[in-house]
Amino acid sequence: MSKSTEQQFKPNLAVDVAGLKLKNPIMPASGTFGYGEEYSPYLDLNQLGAIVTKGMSLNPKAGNNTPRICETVSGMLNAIGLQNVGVDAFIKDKMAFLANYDTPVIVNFFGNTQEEYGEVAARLDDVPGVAALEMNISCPNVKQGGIVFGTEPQAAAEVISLVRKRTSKPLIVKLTPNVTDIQVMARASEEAGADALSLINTLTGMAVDVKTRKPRIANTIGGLSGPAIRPVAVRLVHQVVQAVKLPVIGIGGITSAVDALEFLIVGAKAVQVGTANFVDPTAMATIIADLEKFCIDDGITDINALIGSLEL
Amino acid sequence: MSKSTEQQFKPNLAVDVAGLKLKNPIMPASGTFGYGEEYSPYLDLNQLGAIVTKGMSLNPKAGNNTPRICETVSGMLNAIGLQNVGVDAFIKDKMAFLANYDTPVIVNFFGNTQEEYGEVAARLDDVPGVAALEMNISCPNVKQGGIVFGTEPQAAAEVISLVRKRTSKPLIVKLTPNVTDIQVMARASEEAGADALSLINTLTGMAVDVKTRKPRIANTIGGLSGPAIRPVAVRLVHQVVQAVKLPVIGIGGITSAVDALEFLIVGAKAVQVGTANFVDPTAMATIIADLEKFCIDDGITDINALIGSLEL
Amino acid sequence: MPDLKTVVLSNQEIAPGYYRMKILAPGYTQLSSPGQFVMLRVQNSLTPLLRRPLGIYRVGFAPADCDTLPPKEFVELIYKVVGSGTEIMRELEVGAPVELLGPLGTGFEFGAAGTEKIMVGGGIGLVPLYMLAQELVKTSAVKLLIGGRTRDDIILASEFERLGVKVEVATEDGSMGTKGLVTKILEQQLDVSKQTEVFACGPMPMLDAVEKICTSREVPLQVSLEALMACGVGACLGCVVKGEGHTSSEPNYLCTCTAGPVFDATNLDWKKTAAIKMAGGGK
Amino acid sequence: MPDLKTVVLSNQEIAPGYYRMKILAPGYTQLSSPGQFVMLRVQNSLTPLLRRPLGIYRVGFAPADCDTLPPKEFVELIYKVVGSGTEIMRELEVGAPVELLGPLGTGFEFGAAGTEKIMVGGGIGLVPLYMLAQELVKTSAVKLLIGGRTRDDIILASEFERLGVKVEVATEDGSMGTKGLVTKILEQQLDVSKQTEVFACGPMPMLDAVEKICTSREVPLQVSLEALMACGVGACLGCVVKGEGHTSSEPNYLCTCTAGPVFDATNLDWKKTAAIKMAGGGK
Ligand SMILES: Cc1cc2nc3c(=O)[nH]c(=O)nc-3n(C[C@H](O)[C@H](O)[C@H](O)COP(=O)(O)OP(=O)(O)OC[C@H]3O[C@@H](n4cnc5c(N)ncnc54)[C@H](O)[C@@H]3O)c2cc1C
Ligand SMILES: Cc1cc2nc3c(=O)[nH]c(=O)nc-3n(C[C@H](O)[C@H](O)[C@H](O)COP(=O)(O)OP(=O)(O)OC[C@H]3O[C@@H](n4cnc5c(N)ncnc54)[C@H](O)[C@@H]3O)c2cc1C
Ligand SMILES: Cc1cc2nc3c(=O)[nH]c(=O)nc-3n(C[C@H](O)[C@H](O)[C@H](O)COP(=O)(O)O)c2cc1C
Ligand SMILES: Cc1cc2nc3c(=O)[nH]c(=O)nc-3n(C[C@H](O)[C@H](O)[C@H](O)COP(=O)(O)O)c2cc1C
Ligand code: FES
Ligand code: FES
Repeated sequence: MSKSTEQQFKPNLAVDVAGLKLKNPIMPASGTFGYGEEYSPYLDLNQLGAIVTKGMSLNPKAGNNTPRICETVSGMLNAIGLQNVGVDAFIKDKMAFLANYDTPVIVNFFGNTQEEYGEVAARLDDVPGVAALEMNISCPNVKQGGIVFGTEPQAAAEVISLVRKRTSKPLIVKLTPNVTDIQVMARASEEAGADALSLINTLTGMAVDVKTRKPRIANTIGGLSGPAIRPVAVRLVHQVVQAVKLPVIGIGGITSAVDALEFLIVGAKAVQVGTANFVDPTAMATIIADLEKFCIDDGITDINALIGSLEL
Repeated sequence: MSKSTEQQFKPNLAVDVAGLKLKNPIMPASGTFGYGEEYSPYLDLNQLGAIVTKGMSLNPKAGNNTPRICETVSGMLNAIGLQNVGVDAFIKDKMAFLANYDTPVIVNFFGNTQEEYGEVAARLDDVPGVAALEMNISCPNVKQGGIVFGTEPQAAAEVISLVRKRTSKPLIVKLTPNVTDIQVMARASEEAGADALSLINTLTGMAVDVKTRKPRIANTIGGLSGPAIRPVAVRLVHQVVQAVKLPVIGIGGITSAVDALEFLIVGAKAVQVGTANFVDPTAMATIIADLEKFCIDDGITDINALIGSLEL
Repeated sequence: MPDLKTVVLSNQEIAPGYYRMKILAPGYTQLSSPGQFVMLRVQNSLTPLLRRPLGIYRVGFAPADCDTLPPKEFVELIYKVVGSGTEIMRELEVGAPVELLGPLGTGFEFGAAGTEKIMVGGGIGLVPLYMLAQELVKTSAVKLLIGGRTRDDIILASEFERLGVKVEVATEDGSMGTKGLVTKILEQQLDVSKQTEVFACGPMPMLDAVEKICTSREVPLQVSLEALMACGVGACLGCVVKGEGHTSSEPNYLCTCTAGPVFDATNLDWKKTAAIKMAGGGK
Repeated sequence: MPDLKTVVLSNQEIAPGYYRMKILAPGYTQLSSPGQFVMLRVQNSLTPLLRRPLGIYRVGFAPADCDTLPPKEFVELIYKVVGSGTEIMRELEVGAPVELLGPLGTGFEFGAAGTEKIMVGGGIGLVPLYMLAQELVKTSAVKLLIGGRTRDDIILASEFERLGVKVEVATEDGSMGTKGLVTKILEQQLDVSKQTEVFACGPMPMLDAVEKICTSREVPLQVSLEALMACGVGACLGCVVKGEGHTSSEPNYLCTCTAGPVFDATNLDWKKTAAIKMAGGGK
């Protein structure tokens, strides 16, 4: 193909995730993009494939003590503690702003009990402008002695089934990487009625200040995110894609189009960008532009041809 | 304390791990230091707390296809495939060199079946100069459909009990981080007769070459090591120290004395340095010198006072 | 609050461990107000990963390299080398590429014109007070009380004097100015002053002491706080402090990066704020 | 094989994308033999993490900065910018700190004095052949056949000519020398030569073709290989190639970093070696 013809096509970047039509496969990861508004001075939100909000709970949540974050090698730990305004205030105060954009809004949510999960989902079900729900199952189940829903296939299946009954929106279940066998969790989620899976949430980690002998974050243990975790995330997405038929959204350490492509090639239909937003508020815009460039350079007319193109 | 008196003491760096007396808490991690000889031109092996060898199996093992390694952000993936000369050749050819040093030699080993684990341990049992055994349980159990011994408390307990019967040397069990609940594995190992625990082995990871669409290493999936994984390792060591009474050896992403101190402060009695050896063959010597300096600067006369000094 | 890929214009040591960096920053003279900060990406690399929050010391125009070019609009930072990011900053040469997000945050309210203004600062806590002083001197008498352990910690005093600010110094070892804590001279000042407003920035123990003094005398106080920050724009919720009336059932967390870094002291749950140990950033 | 914390003496572009770097390297003139390599840590940072393997192009002494100082012993590298590490190398200025481990590995055997020597190389594959040529020209007639896609890929030709090496060039597009693959001129040479030994370094497809040609004519061949390396000293077992007679039950893996990078072609399991795709290093 000559240089001139190479430049003549505009590759299709649009993807379909469980019926959601996305302009492109790039969206922010929950908790790293606020309620969208915070980054609107830096980025045209209409450019994004979707907007994913901070995690919502039934009641407002105070979050953890400070310090809540610390930098690690090519990553960061956070223990924000899921601070949020509560689902009702979100619907009242935050959705109005997002209605200004034609980008699908995915609302991330969680609960401390099965019932709370169900109730939040129900309250979001008839909210116009909410395109899909992303269910964070990396939360401790208060009734089950604090065992994380997402680490027990039985507990996960139960809460997902319950939520499934209370929402008609596409339901994305967000998996935690801190398990022995992600394929078991993925299959349990599929059977319980998830429409899509997203992964990974943060790896559990810890850092110590050797001078004060204290943990660097008040909560002692936090979630590790950023480029450091990408190889673990790519591996888990690869394993999940092989275990289930559901569409998968890849997350973990993406900072560039090449990073995003790793996930798409192993089979993710879309990806979320998290920590990289903090480092570069325009990261997602650059990734979208570079994805298009990659397709043009490689003569790929439709990005869907790249998805799952891994050669083993 | 005035500057001059501060300088006058030489802090004690010696630690005791399950009866093993170590000059200091610093030793190499298995598989990153060959059989000791490879790094002897760069480092006085007598300076080290211990020497830990490449993992040994009953028969020589060919290892995986190439490429076997690739660099990742602040880390690397490897799928060497446990290539080794076999335990008999090791005893015959490699121990002679190590006998020149007065540093305790810890032999790392593994098997494909329970019986193989037992047999390797037995053959090492009466070898003079072998101070302790480190049992790598991050290997697939051929008889159990390839499930990794170290991810199943029952499988781990069985193979550890069996090995326990066949060796009188101190038995260090090396745990894999790729589990939902490390405390369960730690307790199972303790009950089955381990004298000490070491962790972490590598996190499972994967990387893709987006141009060729192929995994970067021939084995598709490999082990992630290096500074990127340190927060995960520190967290797991912290959790294990709280779960068992056994001494713990901390491993994962250590490149400096400050990194080593994170593990000691959460309660590791000693640490292993892995990937950092590749980056800087003298890393361990520097870490030992800097640990001493840290103690002097902080007025600590015995490093044991730092171990487990975490303030929560 | 543009996100600029820009360059270093100058970078010099101004006192042992303290550096001054000018960065090309179109728009900053119009956009910046006293007390705001920037998030600086010190190099395009994944270690260190996060941007560093740094107060705006000053904005202005530097002469262009030749007559036919317009002058260069700059932001000036003053930083202390304490860890990996500031180590890298120290090495940056003229022309080095950096990424600059800002101006960010809510700065100082200037208070009533005419009433006496007392600024209290120590170390890099002086940084955000400079632009504040530039404003305050237009309408009011301004004093600056600088505290430090030894004379080496006292920086920027003559810069403030040049603005017409009356500077007093206290050092703990008496090597410069009054011997003792800066709060000692603050109390002396407040004893003789009538209508005063106080503006403080420095280490938490100093702010805590200043708060006690001002509250007991009912003197209005604004403080500029530090917090570990990932985003700087209110998205990560990493940098919060507890606001007035905060309880866990009725949380009132305020983002230091948006509601602050400058707070009216009465808007904070002061006891809990003072208890925060920044545990060093570090790695 | 010292582990040196040392500095860059010079660093220049010699052809589009190709650079030459001199590094202060006490001991190297005595220690290095043709075909060996170094592991270079391009900067003291955790990204990129690993050292980069680079062939030794040349060793020598550079004039000191002043008459009373001894000359500076150096090692010279020639590198092509292909990824993160070489990008950083490109930016290194005189005096930049680097860490240098070497000389490492097993280099070339010089073969029988007097017999004709033919070297075949392309791109940075020429690097290890230079010191080899310096040795070989002492006793034998030496030819160098350089291959490349276009004339831009042909580097270092005049450097070899200055040693007395007879250089022939083949480019795929005919923009320099013979049009076609370098193996074409190798075959022509071997057709007219009697007792010849061949030394080759370059991309795997080229080495594979050279091996077929030499084996069919029973011409001795040494090849210098590349492999992804973590340690460079035989400890990680990351860099292995399959040796002659390798099977999975009787493995014969050879470390490229210690048994190589130069191998007698007959010591390799040639089919399997040629099949290795380096999958790019990259991240
Ligand atoms: C609003 C604001 C304004 C500031 N203004 C200035 C200023 O004008 N001059 C100046 O020298 N310093 C200022 N600081 C402090 C400055 O941010 C830290 O000194 C700097 O981030 C340390 O980075 P480092 O990489 O050198 O240290 P490291 O310890 O290696 O940093 C590790 C991590 O901790 C964070 N961190 C460490 N110390 C602090 C701290 N005191 N405050 C916030 N984050 C920290 C870093 O940003 C980084 O994320 C300000 C902080 C804030 C929040
Ligand atoms: C013994 C030996 C001698 C060499 N001599 C030279 C030389 O003289 N001049 C020269 O330009 N290049 C030489 N190479 C290749 C050189 O090592 C790579 O070009 C370089 O490592 C690329 O690093 P990067 O960070 O720019 O690329 P990246 O792709 O960012 O590197 C990522 C990782 O892959 C590794 N890698 C990438 N390409 C190669 C490769 N071709 N060979 C080995 N590792 C690779 C890197 O070392 C690093 O670990 C030699 C390789 C070997 C094994
Ligand atoms: C500060 C912060 C807050 C987060 N909050 C949430 C959250 O509320 N809900 C959730 O499902 N994930 C949350 N995450 C996880 C991210 O969405 C994402 O899964 C993770 O950070 C990995 O992606 P990254 O490496 O690109 O950051 C948070 C991550 C960070 C860093
Ligand atoms: C190249 C390589 C080979 C390894 N081989 C072994 C091995 O044979 N047995 C074992 O128990 N661990 C092995 N490991 C794991 C290390 O011992 C260590 O647990 C891990 O690398 C984490 O430490 P690090 O981050 O300091 O490298 C290997 C690691 C690397 C990088
Ligand atoms: S720094 Fe992210 S919310 Fe303030
Ligand atoms: S590079 Fe480590 S063994 Fe060769």
